[in-house]
Amino acid sequence: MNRDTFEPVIIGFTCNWCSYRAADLAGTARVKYPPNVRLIRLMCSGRLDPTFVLKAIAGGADGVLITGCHPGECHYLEQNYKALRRYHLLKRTLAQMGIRPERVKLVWASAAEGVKLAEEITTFIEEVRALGPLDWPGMTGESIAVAPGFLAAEEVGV
Amino acid sequence: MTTQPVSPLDTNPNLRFLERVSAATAGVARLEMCIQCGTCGGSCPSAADMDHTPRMLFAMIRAGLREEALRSNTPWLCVSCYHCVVRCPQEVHIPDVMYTLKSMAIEAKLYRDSVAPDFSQTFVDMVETYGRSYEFGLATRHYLKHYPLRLPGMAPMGLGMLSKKRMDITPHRIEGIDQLHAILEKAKEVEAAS
Amino acid sequence: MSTEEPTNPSPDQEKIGVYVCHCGSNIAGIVDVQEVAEWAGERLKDRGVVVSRDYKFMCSSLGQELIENDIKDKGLTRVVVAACSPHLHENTFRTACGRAGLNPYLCELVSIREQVSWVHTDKDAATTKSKAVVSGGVERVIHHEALEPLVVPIHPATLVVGGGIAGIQAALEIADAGFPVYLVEREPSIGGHMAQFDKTFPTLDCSACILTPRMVSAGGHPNITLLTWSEVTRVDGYVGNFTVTIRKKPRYVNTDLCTGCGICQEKCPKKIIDEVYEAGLGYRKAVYTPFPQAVPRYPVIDRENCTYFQKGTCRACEKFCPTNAIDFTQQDEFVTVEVGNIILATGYDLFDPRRVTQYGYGRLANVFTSLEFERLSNSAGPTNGAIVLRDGVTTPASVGIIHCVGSRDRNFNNYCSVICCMQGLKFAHIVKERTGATVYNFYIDMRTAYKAYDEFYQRVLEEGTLFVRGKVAEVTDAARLPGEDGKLIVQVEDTLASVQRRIPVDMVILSSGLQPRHDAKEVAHLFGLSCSADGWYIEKHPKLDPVATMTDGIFIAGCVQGPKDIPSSVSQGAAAAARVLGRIQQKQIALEPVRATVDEAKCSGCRICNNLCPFNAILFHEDRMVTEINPALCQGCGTCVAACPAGAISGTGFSNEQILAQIEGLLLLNLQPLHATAAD
Amino acid sequence: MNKYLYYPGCSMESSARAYAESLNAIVDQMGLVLDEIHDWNCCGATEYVGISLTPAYSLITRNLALASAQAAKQGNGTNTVVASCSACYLNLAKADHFMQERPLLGKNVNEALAAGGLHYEPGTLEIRHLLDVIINDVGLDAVSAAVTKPLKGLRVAPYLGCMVPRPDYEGRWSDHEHPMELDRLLSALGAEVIDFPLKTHCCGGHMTQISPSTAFELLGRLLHAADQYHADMMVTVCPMCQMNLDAYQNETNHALNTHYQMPVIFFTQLMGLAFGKPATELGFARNLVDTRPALSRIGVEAPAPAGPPVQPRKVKKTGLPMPSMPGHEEVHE
Repeated sequence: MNRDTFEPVIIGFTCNWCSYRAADLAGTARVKYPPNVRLIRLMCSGRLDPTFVLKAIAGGADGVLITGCHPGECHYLEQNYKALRRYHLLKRTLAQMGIRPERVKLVWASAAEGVKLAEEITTFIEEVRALGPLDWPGMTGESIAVAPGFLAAEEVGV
Repeated sequence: MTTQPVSPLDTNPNLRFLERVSAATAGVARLEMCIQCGTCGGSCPSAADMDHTPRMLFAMIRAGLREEALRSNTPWLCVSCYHCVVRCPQEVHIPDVMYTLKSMAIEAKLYRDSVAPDFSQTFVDMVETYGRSYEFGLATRHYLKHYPLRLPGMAPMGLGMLSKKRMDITPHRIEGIDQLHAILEKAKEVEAAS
Repeated sequence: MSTEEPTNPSPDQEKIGVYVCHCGSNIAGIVDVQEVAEWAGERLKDRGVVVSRDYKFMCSSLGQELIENDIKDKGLTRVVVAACSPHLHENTFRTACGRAGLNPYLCELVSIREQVSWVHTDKDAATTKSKAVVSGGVERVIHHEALEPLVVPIHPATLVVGGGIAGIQAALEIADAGFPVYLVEREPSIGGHMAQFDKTFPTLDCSACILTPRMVSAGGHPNITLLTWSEVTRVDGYVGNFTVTIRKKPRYVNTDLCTGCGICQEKCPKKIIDEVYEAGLGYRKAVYTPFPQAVPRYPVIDRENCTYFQKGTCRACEKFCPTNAIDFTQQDEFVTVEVGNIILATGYDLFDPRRVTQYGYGRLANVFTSLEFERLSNSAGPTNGAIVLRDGVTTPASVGIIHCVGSRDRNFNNYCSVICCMQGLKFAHIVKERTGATVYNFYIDMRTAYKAYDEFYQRVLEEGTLFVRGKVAEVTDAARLPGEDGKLIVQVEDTLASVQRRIPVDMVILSSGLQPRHDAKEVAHLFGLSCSADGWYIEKHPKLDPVATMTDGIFIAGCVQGPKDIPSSVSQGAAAAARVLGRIQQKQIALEPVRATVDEAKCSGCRICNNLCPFNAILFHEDRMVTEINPALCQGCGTCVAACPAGAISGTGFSNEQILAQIEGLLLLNLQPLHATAAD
Repeated sequence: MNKYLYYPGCSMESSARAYAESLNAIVDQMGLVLDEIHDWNCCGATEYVGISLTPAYSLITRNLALASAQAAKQGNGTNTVVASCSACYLNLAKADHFMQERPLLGKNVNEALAAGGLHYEPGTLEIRHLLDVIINDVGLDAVSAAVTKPLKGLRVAPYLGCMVPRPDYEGRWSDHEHPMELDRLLSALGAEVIDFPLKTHCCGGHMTQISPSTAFELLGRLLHAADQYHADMMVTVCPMCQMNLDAYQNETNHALNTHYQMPVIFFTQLMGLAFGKPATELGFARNLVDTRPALSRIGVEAPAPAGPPVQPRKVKKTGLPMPSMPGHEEVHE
């Protein structure tokens, strides 16, 4: 794909209590950001199963943005810390799979930070644009089927 | 927050002047954010001698009164004390806008009193020639031109400054003067282009 | 089942209806809604879409009928609405489905307004993204299950935090309706800021005269448990069933014995500046009730300043107490209460004008804050209502009142504090009335928008108060012109005369802005709420739901939600009470059935999930070596679902199937070939 | 041992020689190593910016480019430029700040610098004023420790002028209107510091040259206030302020029909005295307004002033309590 015309596709996971509302706020405040991101609502960043990220990447997303409440502000008390923990594991796994870990990014955004979220989205899109398209021949949904168990197993130790 | 670009469809000349001033100002002027509260006019130490308070000047700029704004002595009386900047509730870069208006007035030859522009120009000439300011040359040239009658009164002070070695008769020229010239020439090109 | 690909039901299994909303021009202005609808009908046919429409306002009754009829006529089994945020209208469309006999949870609302049309400018890109969003919704909805809401009982008791006028109003409304209320106040007495005021605008009725009766009835109300000198330390549970822990700070006064006679306060040798009630302008003792009409009337001993606590000797209060009510041995006491709803009315702090150094507060003796002036002009205040300079005797001959101190100023707070204009007018009137002094009001804009407010402005104009339109630049004691010596000089541009003026006055009053409480953030977190960037608590909807919050069962009233005057605070207190009463009357509430459940057959008993739940909803059966989740405690965050290596835990409403399918849809993997042209 | 890149500015070698000399006299005791930027040029004062933007900022930035190159070459472990002159300090700080705030300016300036084989990456240098360095790096304890001859009995009016505490992009100063840094330093020297209300008000800047009446009015305000407070001298950090207040004091007196004889000196001169340096090494002879009467007071009890100094801020203890002001305890009233 031509780098100049390359428009990255980003899948974004949002927390129902903070970042999804931040996205709503960005909307009501008419803050602008590039259309490359497509958001999915979870109840909590803690709900983020690493499979989701791998699925998105396998499915052709060039980057994945994970958003959640600021540390200490989780609607479910502390689940965003678990998300943080998985995030680090996930980046390692991606590296092992030969994917630039920078393609996955975790940012915190409270329900009041519509502008911040919009800025973060814009920055990330540019970062991924710079990385270029992720074309990874042979990478299919099935080939990552083992990942979550192995991740979770590591998690016990953490 | 930057100045919102005016749509090419918009033929309103007022906005255009506001936009030009903002564009020609160092940093982000935020002129369009002025709420006309008068904090600047209230803070300004030389407001008494100004044709218009800074606030009023900004209103004029918004109204597109280009000539009136550039003819105003207000920018020339700005003493760069920055009281208005730190107090402005809208963080308008007031003194920098004043600098912009001065340069625009000089360019358009719209200033009424030549003392200030001449002083600036003389100062700059000295700097461009030597790379350092040259107070003796500056003072003599400036006073001869604009305050010949003030000279006698100034003499004791001038002599005092000389005798106390607070003013040199000969200028000090920097080594890299050619380099400086090259830089300034280029800078003027760039400025003209933008 | 995170290890499996979503099984795509064959089209004939599901009949899906897609509805794309124009929202007037809000969406249609940027997104080609018609094309999106047509595209969905065409390209998603083989995914089960049997009907796809666009309509001006889907949320209108006609829009809803459209869906209902299709469900009935076309036998839809799933519905996808592409419109605004689910936080706004999810319920609307679920209810519509319900009316037509379709399980409400088989409806999916995807946002193409907040997340597309309002944030993007490129029409083609926005349209393309909308297609992807719809496609994601379609794939997701296929995996929705018919659910029944979790019905939980609503505990009839209510917790009101904050004993200012808003909290008192809310408490009284609920208590009068016959339901129990716990009213928690941090200070020794309820009353809040209103108890400090002298007069209230625009009617000028005496603040105490209208407030104290309310305080008394709140204090004596059989349904109100008053917990003053107390703070909430812990909140557990959820709407209908909160468990709240409250710390009762030791009063060192046995309230069963104390008669509130006040002898202890007379005898206490320790005098300190009262920074709270007297706004630093008056004194109180180490044992004190903030003011004579305090409710409850029992004093408290302020440990930090009590000679006995600091030096180990004194005990004067104890000696002289006729009923032996003084008890130095009291400790923190923690009480736990069960409530169904919570109302937060924690109020505001005054902006500290020391930060605006050019106004000289703290350096220049005769610069006063608005609260200081309230105390100064209050007949029960430190000067018995005499308006005098800091020397305590001199009556000012001229007074300058400065508006917008710390408000509408990017150096401090961007917002307008709402009350300052009217407060400034009120001060002007009081000063004129009591001293006949010349009064100047320095304002940027006069904001008197409320019933009888502008009339009051007119009245103050008639009384001869002078108005200068200009934000004051500085207040200084550096005299340089005749008549300035020994005065405070207010330097300002009179923007209407376009001239800089120096106006010498004897007294300056700073109409300080309102700020969120210093600990607003911590308190918000304690109750699971979020604050705006300014620090005010965010209401559920700024217009249509101003006293509810995003957290079900928790309401806000008064200045905690934003600067407001007394009438508005009272209205909000009553409004919050009405919302709570409505809830209590329903006796029960239906909760989102978003819960985690364990498929015991799949559970390997690895216990990875066991330590992940902050709500202790996960229990492990040693005997059967399986994990079970208690739906009553589960809050549905899904962390355990994501962690389960066996995929034995599934989260209703947000199952792996649903989310993986949505990802497929968003990436348009569900489309048969040629999808390159469809949306890339 | 604190090492810095040093930008003296033109006045230090002419009108403000006293500043340069007194600074030289104390650097060692302060443990300051000032590595002068080689072949620095004038910052353009407030004149060039009023004529043409890009040239003005290029002129300023040449110094920053030289400084960063010098730092890189010597690898002398500092990226801090210290300026002693207020206008220079502000101009350098401004260039660095605006080149970041307005990338276009940065681009244009570097385009010009390239013509001289130079480049400056905005944000790479830290630009600070001498007083800031003395207060925050050297520290008041070190200063007090070096004091051998406390300035007891000398009533000084601390005068910062405008361009040090404002606009203060980096938030280095305690306040824009009433910063306490200079007050604290002078107290540490043992002087009696007046809570000078016009501490950061304007001296008129170049108005002495282009609109004398305006300048005299502003100078008059400062002298009047200092006189009202019975200051023995005004102490400044700014060559321009010192020049205007000292050299134009006579003209001001003529213009306003006043008779002020207010010595105006640099804070470094007082530091020198307090550190026991002979006045002759500290450039006192260069003042146009005679400093001897004031200096004669040091060490001796000052005779009671004609009238009590105006102290508008005294509050009767019997009156209503004053709000407490953190951090202002050490100020005399």
